[in-house]
Amino acid sequence: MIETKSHPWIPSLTEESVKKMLEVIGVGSVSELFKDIPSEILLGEDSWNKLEIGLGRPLSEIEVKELVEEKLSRNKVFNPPPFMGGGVYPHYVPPVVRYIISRGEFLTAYTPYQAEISQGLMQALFEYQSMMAELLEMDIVNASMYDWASSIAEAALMAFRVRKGRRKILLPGNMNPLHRRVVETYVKPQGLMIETIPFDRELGTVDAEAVKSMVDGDTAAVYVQYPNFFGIIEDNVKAIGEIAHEKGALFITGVYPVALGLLKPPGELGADIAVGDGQSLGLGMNYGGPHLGIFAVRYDMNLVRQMPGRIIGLTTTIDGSSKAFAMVWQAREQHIRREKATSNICTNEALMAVASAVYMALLGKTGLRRLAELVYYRAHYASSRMSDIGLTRVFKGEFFNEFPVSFNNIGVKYSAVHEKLLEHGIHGGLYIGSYYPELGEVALYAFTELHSVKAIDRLIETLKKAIEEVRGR
Amino acid sequence: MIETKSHPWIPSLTEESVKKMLEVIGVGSVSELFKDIPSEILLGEDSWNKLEIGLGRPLSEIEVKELVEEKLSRNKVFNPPPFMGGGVYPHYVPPVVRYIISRGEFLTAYTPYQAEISQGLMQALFEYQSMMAELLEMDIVNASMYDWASSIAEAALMAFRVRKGRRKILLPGNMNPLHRRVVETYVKPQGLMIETIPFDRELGTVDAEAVKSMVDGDTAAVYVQYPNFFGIIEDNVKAIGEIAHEKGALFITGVYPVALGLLKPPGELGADIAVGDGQSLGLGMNYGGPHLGIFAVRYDMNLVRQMPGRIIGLTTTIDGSSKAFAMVWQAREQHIRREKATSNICTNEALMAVASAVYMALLGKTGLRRLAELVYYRAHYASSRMSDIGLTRVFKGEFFNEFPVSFNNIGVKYSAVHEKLLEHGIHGGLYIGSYYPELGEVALYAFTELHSVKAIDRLIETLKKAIEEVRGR
Amino acid sequence: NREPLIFELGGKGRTGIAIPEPEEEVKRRVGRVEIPSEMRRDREPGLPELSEVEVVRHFTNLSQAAFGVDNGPVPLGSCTMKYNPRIAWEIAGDPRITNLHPLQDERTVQGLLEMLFELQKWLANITGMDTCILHPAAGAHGELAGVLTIRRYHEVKGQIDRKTEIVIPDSAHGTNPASAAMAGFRVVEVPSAEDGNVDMEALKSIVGDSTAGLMITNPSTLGLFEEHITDIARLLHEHDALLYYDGANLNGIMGYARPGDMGFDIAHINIHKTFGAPHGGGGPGAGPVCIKDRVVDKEKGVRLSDLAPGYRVIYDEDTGLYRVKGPGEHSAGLLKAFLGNITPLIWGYVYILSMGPQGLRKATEHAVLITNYFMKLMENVKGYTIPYGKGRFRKHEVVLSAQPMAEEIGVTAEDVAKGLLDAGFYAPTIYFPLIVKEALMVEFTESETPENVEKYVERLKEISRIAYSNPSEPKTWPRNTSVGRVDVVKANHPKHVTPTWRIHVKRLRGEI
Amino acid sequence: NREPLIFELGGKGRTGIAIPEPEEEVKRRVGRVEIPSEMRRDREPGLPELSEVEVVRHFTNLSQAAFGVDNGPVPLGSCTMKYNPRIAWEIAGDPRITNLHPLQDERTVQGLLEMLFELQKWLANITGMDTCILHPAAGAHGELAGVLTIRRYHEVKGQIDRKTEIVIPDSAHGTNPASAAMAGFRVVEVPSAEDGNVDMEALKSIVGDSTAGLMITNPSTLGLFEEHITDIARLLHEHDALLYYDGANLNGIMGYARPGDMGFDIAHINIHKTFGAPHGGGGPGAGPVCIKDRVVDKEKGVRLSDLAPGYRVIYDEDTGLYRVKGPGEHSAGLLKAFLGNITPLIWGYVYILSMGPQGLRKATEHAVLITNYFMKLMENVKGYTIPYGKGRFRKHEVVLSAQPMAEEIGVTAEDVAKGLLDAGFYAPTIYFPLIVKEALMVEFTESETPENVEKYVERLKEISRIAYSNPSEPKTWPRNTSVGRVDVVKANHPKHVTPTWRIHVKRLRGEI
Repeated sequence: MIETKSHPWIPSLTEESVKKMLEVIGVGSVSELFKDIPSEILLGEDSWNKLEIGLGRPLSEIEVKELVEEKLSRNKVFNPPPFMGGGVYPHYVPPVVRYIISRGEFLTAYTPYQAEISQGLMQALFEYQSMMAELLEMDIVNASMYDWASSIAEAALMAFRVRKGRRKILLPGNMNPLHRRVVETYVKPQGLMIETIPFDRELGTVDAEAVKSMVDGDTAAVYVQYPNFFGIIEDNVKAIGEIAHEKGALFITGVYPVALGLLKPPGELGADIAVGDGQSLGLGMNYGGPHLGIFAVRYDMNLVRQMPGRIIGLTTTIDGSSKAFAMVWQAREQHIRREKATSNICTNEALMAVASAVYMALLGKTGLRRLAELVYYRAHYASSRMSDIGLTRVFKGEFFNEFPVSFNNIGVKYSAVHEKLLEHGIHGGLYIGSYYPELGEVALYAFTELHSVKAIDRLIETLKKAIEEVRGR
Repeated sequence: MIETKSHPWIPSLTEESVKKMLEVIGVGSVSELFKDIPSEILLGEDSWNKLEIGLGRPLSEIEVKELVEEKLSRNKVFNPPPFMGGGVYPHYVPPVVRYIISRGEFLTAYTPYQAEISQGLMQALFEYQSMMAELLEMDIVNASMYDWASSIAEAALMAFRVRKGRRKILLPGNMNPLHRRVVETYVKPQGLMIETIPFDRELGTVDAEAVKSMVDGDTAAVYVQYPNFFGIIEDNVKAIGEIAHEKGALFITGVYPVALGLLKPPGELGADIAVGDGQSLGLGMNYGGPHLGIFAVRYDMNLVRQMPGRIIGLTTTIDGSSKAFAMVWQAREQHIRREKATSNICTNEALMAVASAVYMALLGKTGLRRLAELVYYRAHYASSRMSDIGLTRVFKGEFFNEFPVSFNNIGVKYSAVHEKLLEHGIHGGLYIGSYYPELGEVALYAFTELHSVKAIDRLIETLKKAIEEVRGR
Repeated sequence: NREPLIFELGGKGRTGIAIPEPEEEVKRRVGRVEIPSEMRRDREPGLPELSEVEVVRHFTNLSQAAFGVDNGPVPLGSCTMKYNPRIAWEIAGDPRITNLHPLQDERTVQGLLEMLFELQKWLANITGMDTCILHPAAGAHGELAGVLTIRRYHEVKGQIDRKTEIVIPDSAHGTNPASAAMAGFRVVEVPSAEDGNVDMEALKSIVGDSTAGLMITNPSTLGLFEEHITDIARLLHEHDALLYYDGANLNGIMGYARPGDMGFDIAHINIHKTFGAPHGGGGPGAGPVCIKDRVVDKEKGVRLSDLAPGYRVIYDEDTGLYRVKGPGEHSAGLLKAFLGNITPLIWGYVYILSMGPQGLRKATEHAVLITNYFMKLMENVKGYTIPYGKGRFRKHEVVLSAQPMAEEIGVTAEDVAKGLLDAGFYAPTIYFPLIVKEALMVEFTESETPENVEKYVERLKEISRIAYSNPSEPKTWPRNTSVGRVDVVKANHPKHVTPTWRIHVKRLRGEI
Repeated sequence: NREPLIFELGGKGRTGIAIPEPEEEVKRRVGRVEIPSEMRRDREPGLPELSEVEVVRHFTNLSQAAFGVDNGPVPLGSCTMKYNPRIAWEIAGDPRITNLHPLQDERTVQGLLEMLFELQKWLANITGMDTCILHPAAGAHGELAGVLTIRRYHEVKGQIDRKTEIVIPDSAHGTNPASAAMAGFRVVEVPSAEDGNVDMEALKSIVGDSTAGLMITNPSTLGLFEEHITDIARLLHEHDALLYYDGANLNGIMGYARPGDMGFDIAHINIHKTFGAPHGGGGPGAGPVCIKDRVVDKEKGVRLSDLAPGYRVIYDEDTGLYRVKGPGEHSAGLLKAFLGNITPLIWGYVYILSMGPQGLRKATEHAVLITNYFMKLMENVKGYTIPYGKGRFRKHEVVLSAQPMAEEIGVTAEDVAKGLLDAGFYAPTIYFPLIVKEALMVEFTESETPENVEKYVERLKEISRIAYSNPSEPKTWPRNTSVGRVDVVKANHPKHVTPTWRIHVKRLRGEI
């Protein structure tokens, strides 16, 4: 229990300060300041204090630490990290990133509405936009959205504004199913429709022929994810974009940015809007958030005018003596345009954008390729090792770092294997049978630079043992 | 394995940079720059690379983290922390402290030889000196020594300089035995002598009568530690100081600064020099270092001139327009005075002094008393609970936070009890039978604010169980 | 601003992080990298090349040209820029949170789920609601969750075709109408009365059959408690419309009044405002939504909270485990892929745990105390007025107007803002709420010291004195910041607008 | 410097950390606090009273008025201000290191002890020595350990009464003579020759029966490799004197030559220089001492390393455990209470582990490369000379002299230093080594970029141009720092000297 005669986070909570302020204001007690609250809804101190809020009393840091430590001890950090992706990947986060975003000047700043005193923050955000633009080879990147899923959703809404009157968007069946659900949530209230593009059951890639038949004059946009949810490198992205464009639809691509070390950027594939998640670029997995929604467009004012989110631009001071940064195209945003804004987004993921900027700066020109190659090799090594023990990939398409593994042919439930792996301290892949019941007992395994050869070898051995144990039952 | 074509910590390690620099210098290869090293001692690259240095190859951060993680997993952080002191105490370190000393401007700075560009660091050190001076009620505090032990040693050497010609220093038998060893190391090469003041076997306090008989005209200084190694609050500190002063000897006191929340500061007890360790004021235990040697003197130029260590002073700019900070009394130091310096100390524990300044600033005027009271209460609660299970204190003197517990009367070896405690995940007190064989099976138990009532109760139960288990054998 | 752009730094071939080569055994087994040729990137991305030390220096220097609560007062109205306690920074940054995969086995994240479960409960008690959902990533995201829930309410009741309007006061945050529009509603604005309350007569004339709901913040953006709130709730409910609480200003009444008790059906909370999580220069935030346990369809057993989007953390009595439950069949769905923005949620958890109900109430009291202290000190200062709610106390914030100065000598709210920057303060929110001309919206929060408030007042007075003696001087402000006044017009001019380095280069090359 | 002193901040009754009240049950059991009355503190210490946010702001603002490697080049000669890799910061700050009690059961700290054991071995291999001790807290502390070992050597051999002198070159660091004196030796200085080597003739005339040892750094503080080092070693050993290596300049030869191979008996290492640990504004450091396995007393089996002070980490084959061994009977004893300064030692461990032998050698190469690049660019710049070792390459550092400028126009090395500060550089070490007048001792290390070196050269040239065209201008420098030139004379004047706030207050009150 700590006293409340003074408190480290409330400097004016001292007898002296309260007395002085009350005197100046001219009231006898603090409660007078609340007298305009109708008595039927005014809470008494006692009834408030009795509510279950925290432990019902103020705690010292020492008590908080002790209490929280016990809880944290019930979270398991796997080492090696889970062999699991599905849109979130256990990548290495350099301590430099953590250090920079812990600096109070960035951490405790508000949205830089006052440009002159926020130049460092604005420059960092501008550099995020600029470096991300280079990764994507897109011209304009906003200062962030919430996550990949909401970026697609906003891209869809944007497409409907740009292609006013069209009422349909095409989403592939092999996109991340959680992303799909978010798009539905955003799109439905507008009375708009989603159609699903089938994928090739053998290769795992989008059925380009189907796209051709589905795109029409009512299609506002076509979306493709690469690598797709199955980790497969869609090889016909550009072609699909061309099909979309032929019918006047916008082309939206979603990317796992690490893959861009080896794969063509959206800008080269004809994307009008590119989205993705910056989580893999220097952020922790954070149990799903905060992550970083990437949102980029071509430099076409018809697109830019409908783009959601904050954008920092390079300019000069009024006297021209120095470069300077300012928010640009603010008239799109809710604080100016209100119900006619391009989105309601206000607070975004700025600090994560800074983190990602630091990470991209560390990687540099060649780092991304090197990282992508390492990840590629590790995943392909794992795939090869898996086939040694009879585990095969579900799809034949070329993959990047992630692939569904079938447990159908060896006749075990994946949940039983998962259980055994856990017992041996390993967290295996993601069971995707719930999303794709037709695939049966299939788990999506993912690999990153944090999965060393030793770790992969251990996984294989443990998988083998686990399968034997399950069969033995 | 990582390439060495470029390296994140060596920016000029690129083909382009090397080529340019070699050209400007006018040599064909880097090795030419080493040609003045006689060939018989010049190491070939291959023989160097074969030496066991690290893993014999450069590692990436990812590999380093993985490797070190395994090692760290073999260190045990006890929760509750060890019930152990002996000069180092598991106190709470506020995250604010860690945050501030992680800021690169402080962390990566050098000794502030260039005042104008180092004002922030100097002010922080000045504030350390000043706040520590208030705790101690001493006028002058230096910017730090290595640790408590070396502070006593330097204080002893200083006393011999101040009282030139005297050849003896008195150290109490109940001071920290490790400190004693350090003093010996520093003092002996000067051909000086140490005599030991006996302590009262019942109370555990310094025998003041003995001091009276031991101090003479050859005594340069008398040292007293409070609370002493047995945690006992020496109640005759002032009297001993007066005895020392009567014979013209300096009076040196050593303190555990947290105790100064309840105990009179050295300045009020007549100390000429006050020493101690700042570890308890915002530093981790760090397996014994870095800690923070406190060193303070009265404002008497006879003392100041002989004082070791760096001191920052408040002054102004030359034009008088602003307050400013500068190093003062540098002529005492090794970089000016060389072999005639008051000490060889150069690099000290500056960052730890800043940490401790932040901690003292957080505590404020009343925090130290509150902390000391809490620690006092917890320790006395533990002592009382211990007597419930038949464990008694060895000395009768009033104690602060630490006390030796006797296992003699219950007829068990402490090492066996310790073993059992460990099995139950508890780290008990420090066995001091090796320092004081005459005390028998005695362990020094210490308590801080991190030992909650729950933790103490758990200790008591576990002690009880452990003793039973040991006896049961 | 002397720090170069990162693209102007570094040197060819440098790197800031060593990525290991694939192991020989791996290469041997795998062979060459096989990327379909039409998908293989054939040039490296145009990133700069810096060593680690250069990256650290660059961003360290940039940070020094930024300003947060750690640097001094940031009294941005409606933004609730509190101190962000470092104990929460330490806990939220623990690897046992940051290294968890959102899809990893629930049994391996029980500690985290327990914290989130408790947070849901605490927030429900704080707001007087029944159920809280931690899903939304920010306040506006929470608003969207809320209005989508209102939409679902009318859909389930089969009256969505009729219920097409959301009513919003003219003093509202811009996100309110924008969120309503995203949920497919038409926005109808209701004016404020001179006393700062909603104009009840106007409201009565607006609310009707087509009203789906009303979004309102209380206290309002003027810092004034809406005195007719229970009447408003009654009026709305009479028309089967739902009442939505914008929680941006919760810091003005927490512990004194609860949205649930006022009659609100849905409320969002800004963890990064009221509960001490940092703003991070514009996010991440967390905007939980709390909902009344109101029956929507008795037969089907559908309750209002079933309609809200997002995941819930539930406790399964049978197994003794906490679980993450996805949106059910009646739910509006998902607003983002995973549970929520965990980092700020944990900050909030630690803040509430540390404060307890007593501390939260004290926080509100001191936020209100310091606001009224400030307002009192600003009474009758030449050049400024304090419009609306004359004679009324403010809650968490107060809106000044620089209209006299603007009209008399042409010195605007923006000029005043720049003058504050020069004195080491962040400026207030300006030109908002829209109903106040030359608005200066000031919110100190309980984190600010009285002496900083006094200094701020002194500076506002000084600005007025300077302005009236030399009206052109304020146009030269700021002078003490890293750059002088920024050319925002140029920044937006079609010939100059430069949102990325890529565009900059293209402009230089004449490609644009 | 606008940031007030902390004593000028805060307000009565505030606190920055909530210390809990003792529990009721505890108070009940214990009763009142019983402190002997003559020992009870009767007034609170005169600390300031600040809330947490005020403390954070204060020290954040102070940090912004400090300058480290993270802010820009800090080319302080002989200080080896490298970049401090953040990976080491993360590891050294891990609670599984910072929360360990030095006296806790060795079985519970095996991971740490293994790291330290490995570090001992690696350092031995790097220096070409047999045993390393991690005990000393800094370079000077390591020197003391070394000279105490020399003392013990002569004591054990019964010749300490005769062996009273330590020989030290005139270019040595001040710590060398100071350490020798602390170990009870008389210091004899040997001059440097014009080529930068020790004057061998002089040395031969000095070394004799009373010579206990010689302390030398190689490369010297002039950045020059001592070409006669093996002769020197032979000479010393002929007189049964030991050779001590000051490791401050190891960064100039690491991977190319080892003190052990040169004939040194004892060497210290600065982890916070050569191995990337941060300086922290003046510490903590770590100064391990490495020693040859030289037999001292064959009969008793005493070796040189047995004489060194401090703890050793050993591996116990029987139990498979690492253990901490205290100083044995022949040891000089302890220099501080516990094993060593663990935090910087772990930085060093991580640095060496990351670099491997290849990386360490590359580091040396680039430190040397950039030094010679700089020297070349500074050749024939008006106002500066490069004394000693004409035509010789430098190793890790180079010493310029501003003597021409000083003599011709009165612009001193200090003025040059201040002029560098204005350009965003930390100044070089000045007026050292003592054998160079108006010395500017520059060490960039391998962490610096060539372009920063070029900018530094440009600034040195600019300073010279300005100085020669207007010799009074440099006296007004620095101008761009947080304060103008500091009044050091006043700072030290008996009437003004103010080493603490306490003295400041006493002066104000007329008590001093």
